Amino acid sequence: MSRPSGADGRSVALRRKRGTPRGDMVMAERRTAACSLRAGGSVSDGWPLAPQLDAGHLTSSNSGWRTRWPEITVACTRCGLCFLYCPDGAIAKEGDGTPRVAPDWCKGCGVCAVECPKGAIEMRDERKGRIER
Amino acid sequence: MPTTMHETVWLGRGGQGAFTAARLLGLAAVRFAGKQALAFPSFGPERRGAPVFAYTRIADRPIRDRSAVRRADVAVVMDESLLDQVSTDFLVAESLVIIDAEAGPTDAGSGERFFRVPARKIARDILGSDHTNTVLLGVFIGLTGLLPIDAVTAGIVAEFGQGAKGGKNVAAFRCGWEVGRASSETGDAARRYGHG
Amino acid sequence: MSELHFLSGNEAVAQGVRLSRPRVIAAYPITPQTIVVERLSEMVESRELAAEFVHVESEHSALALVMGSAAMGVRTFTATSSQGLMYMAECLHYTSGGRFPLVMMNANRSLALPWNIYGDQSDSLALLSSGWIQVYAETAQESLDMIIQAYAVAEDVRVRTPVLVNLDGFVLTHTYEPVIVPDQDTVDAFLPPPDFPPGYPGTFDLLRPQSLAVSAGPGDYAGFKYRQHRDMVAAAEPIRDVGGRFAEIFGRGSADLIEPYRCGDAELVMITLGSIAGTVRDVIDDLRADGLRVGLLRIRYLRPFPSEDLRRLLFGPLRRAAVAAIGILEKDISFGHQGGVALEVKAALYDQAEASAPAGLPPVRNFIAGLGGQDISRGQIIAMFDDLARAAGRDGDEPARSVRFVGLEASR
Amino acid sequence: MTISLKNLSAEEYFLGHKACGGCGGSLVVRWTLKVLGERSYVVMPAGCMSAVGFIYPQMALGVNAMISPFAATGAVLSGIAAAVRAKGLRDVHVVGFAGDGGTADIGLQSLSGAFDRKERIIYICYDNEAYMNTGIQRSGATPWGARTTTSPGGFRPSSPAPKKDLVRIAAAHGVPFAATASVGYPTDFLRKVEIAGSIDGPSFLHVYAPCPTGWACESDATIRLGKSVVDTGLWPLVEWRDGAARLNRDPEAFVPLADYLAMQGRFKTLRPEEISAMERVRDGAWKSLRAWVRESSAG
Repeated sequence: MSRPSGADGRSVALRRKRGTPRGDMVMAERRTAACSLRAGGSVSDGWPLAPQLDAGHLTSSNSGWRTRWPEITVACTRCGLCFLYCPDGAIAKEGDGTPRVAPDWCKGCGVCAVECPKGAIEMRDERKGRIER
Repeated sequence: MPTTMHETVWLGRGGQGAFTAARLLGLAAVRFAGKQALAFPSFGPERRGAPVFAYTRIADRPIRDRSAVRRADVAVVMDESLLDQVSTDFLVAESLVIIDAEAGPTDAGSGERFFRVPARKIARDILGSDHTNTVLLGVFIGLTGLLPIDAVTAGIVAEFGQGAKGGKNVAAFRCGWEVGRASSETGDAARRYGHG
Repeated sequence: MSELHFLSGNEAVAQGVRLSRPRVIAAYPITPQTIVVERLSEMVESRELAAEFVHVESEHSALALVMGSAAMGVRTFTATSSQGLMYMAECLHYTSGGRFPLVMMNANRSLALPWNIYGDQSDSLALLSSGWIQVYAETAQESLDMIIQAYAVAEDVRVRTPVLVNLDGFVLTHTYEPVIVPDQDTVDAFLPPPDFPPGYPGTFDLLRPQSLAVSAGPGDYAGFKYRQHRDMVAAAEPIRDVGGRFAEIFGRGSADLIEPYRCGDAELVMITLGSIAGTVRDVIDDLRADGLRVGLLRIRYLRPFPSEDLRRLLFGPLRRAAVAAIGILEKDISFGHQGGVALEVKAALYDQAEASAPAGLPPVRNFIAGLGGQDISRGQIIAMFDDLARAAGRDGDEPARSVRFVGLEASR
Repeated sequence: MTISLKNLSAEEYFLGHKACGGCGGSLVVRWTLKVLGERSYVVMPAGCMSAVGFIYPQMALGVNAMISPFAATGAVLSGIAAAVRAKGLRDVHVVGFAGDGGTADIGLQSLSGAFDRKERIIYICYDNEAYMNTGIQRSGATPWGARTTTSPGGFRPSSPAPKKDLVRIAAAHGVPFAATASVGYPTDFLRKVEIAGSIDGPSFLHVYAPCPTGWACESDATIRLGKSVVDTGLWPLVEWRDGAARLNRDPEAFVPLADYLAMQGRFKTLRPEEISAMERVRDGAWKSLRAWVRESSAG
């Protein structure tokens, strides 16, 4: 695991079951991975040899911040503006340009919906229950 | 030469080269005469024209004492007007005082322990400037024999280089040395500071 | 070939830096440190030293800048003094917490106000808890030698802690004395290369990008700080290794964090640090000639503080006489309490008292002297030993007054 | 190659950060790194972006990055640049992201030093017009009339005045490239980052970066505000390159301020006559700006 790269390689957090709390095991694993590349010291105490970690080392998702979820409708023309404007980098373009929202990183700010020139993104209230995706 | 510590006070004004002379003496002692030395200026900001003290300690064994110099075996006064203006507590009965003579006698002191030399005139003739430090260093060594002349000459070359500047300063030093040496052969200074 | 030169403490530091081949130097001028950076800039301009010399706009920037360079994995140097060290204070904690192996020279100087440019140890003592290793040189030779050793210590992967090399302002920085300047090849063999190896902790990596100097919440923060403390305590061993190896190769110096002088059978022991130790040695020799059993412990490292060494030297089984009184001579005061060094020493002695109770401890006197560049004379040091002798003979009725401002009658 | 929306990198170098929803500053970082790429060394002083980007063990930056002391962004960048020179590294970018407080106030000294030494660095100020990380206190870039927690009635010095002009401060140092930008005009922004990346020397970008939390606006208003601030003339898009200033947008007329101000709770204490005064100040600033453009390009 190193830095994130697009929608697919986006950290263990994406691969974890949604709703699983950030576990100690995951943190310990991450720490060990980060330590192992630094030469010449013990990592048995769990802290790296300096206050540092691999870039893009992600352990917790931001999904809990969200009360709204951007639903991309059939009106989408794949213009890519939502990908551009997302402050969280949570919208990826698939091969054909279709935008896909990463549930772990979307905070539900709504910028994409406001900026979509076709009005093709609808912000759905998530508070009454998670929308299955 | 005394077996214990030998302490010299150099008194001048900022820009006259008092500390250079103090350092040259120490450098010659350490690098070319096999002795130990410390050289230090009066501490503080350097200001052109302001009174400057500089000190050289020389001994045969490592010098560890860094406290202030309290008595001078030799005092070299590069600007006599300073004698009236600054504290000269370091001058004791045994101190040899070497003074640039240009200003003529003053009330500051007289007698055999005061040695006057026309250092500025010599400096102008040889160096073309008012920098009397190498001349006075020569007088000092000539009078006291504290260090071999070759050691100090080598020190001057190490400081000023092999070129014209070094050559002129060696000449100025030698001229001062001859003045001092000639006097020491007849004067009282040789008995107390002789090269024995 | 090594060469004998006649150098000031500042010049000796510059020579030590040149021989250590830092890749980046950044410094801001302040009396009495300036000559160090003047000499280094000359060396860089004449290509004697292949380093980037960066003219910075403040001390804060100087230390922040070399931290950035260290993050790139190269050896660096900076130097400061007094107010400059205070202005850097934030960055001192920052760099030690980031475990950057920096080396900085500090010309010990008083702190304003009153404004004063002369030497005392108030500056570095005020930052004793900044996470830097602190070493105090006695001579110009030791200054040069300590710069080289400081890199070896700081960059040891077990240590990774910055080192502050302290020289007494003027008395050491501006005094010329004999200094042996080692040859480059020997220093090259002694120090690791100035470019840190790939993967060195706390450095960037283009193939495996790193986040450095990160933030951490309460639990993780405490963990990092625990580790920092533990590694600093453990740094005493690498320091001894480096000192011992240096002594072996260069034929001088010491592996000890505290250097004793005629102390093994001394009844009156003066503890001090920095260049005043030289004058104390002279006084001890004189007093010994008069039959007085006096001795010196020169603290070389204030951090990590060598508590166990101190207790061993004062009370250990190899001593040939019991210590009857202890003096601590220092050039600083922690206002409202005592000298900073006395606080350190006494903390170490308390542990001794706990271990050796109920035997108790000898009386301890704290001599505050040399503030703002005030000369400390041999006569004053003799008087301090007189004080210790009186303290040793005290029958217990006289109330102890442990802090004395030397030369200030009002405090008597 | 000109960077555009079409060829903007799909790589995310600022992902999983803990910035507020709709944060303009995070968009500035995200876009910049997409242009500059993975061979970048990033410095962020204490401030929002470092606070949200490096919370151990969650590291949201995908490139080499470190937090600098608050006042020392310019110095730490310089230290990296010096090591880049010492090591002879090529094709790398040394880029700093600092807020308005970290730039216009506490960091100005070290930024000035870096400019003066002509360090090869890119310095990006994401301007959210107050100390947001500490809870919305007034900074040297807080606009007239804005409410902050240290100017609860609205920041009103004796008379309305334009903000500290960071681009002209940079230009006065003789930097090769300095420009303003806004998250509302991404094409302009991306182009300027690309230029900055090609400059052999210091370049400076002053970027308008809305803060929904601090400005009391909707979290989805970020881009709209970024357009509106330019269209009202409050945030001119200007660039200084090789000694000449140029306006990237030079509108004949401005959209009235009222719409822009009404979107944000921070301006709600402004009275109509104060808004008129702000418009006069804006017009004066434009006059001065156009004169600067004219004079610098005439030389």
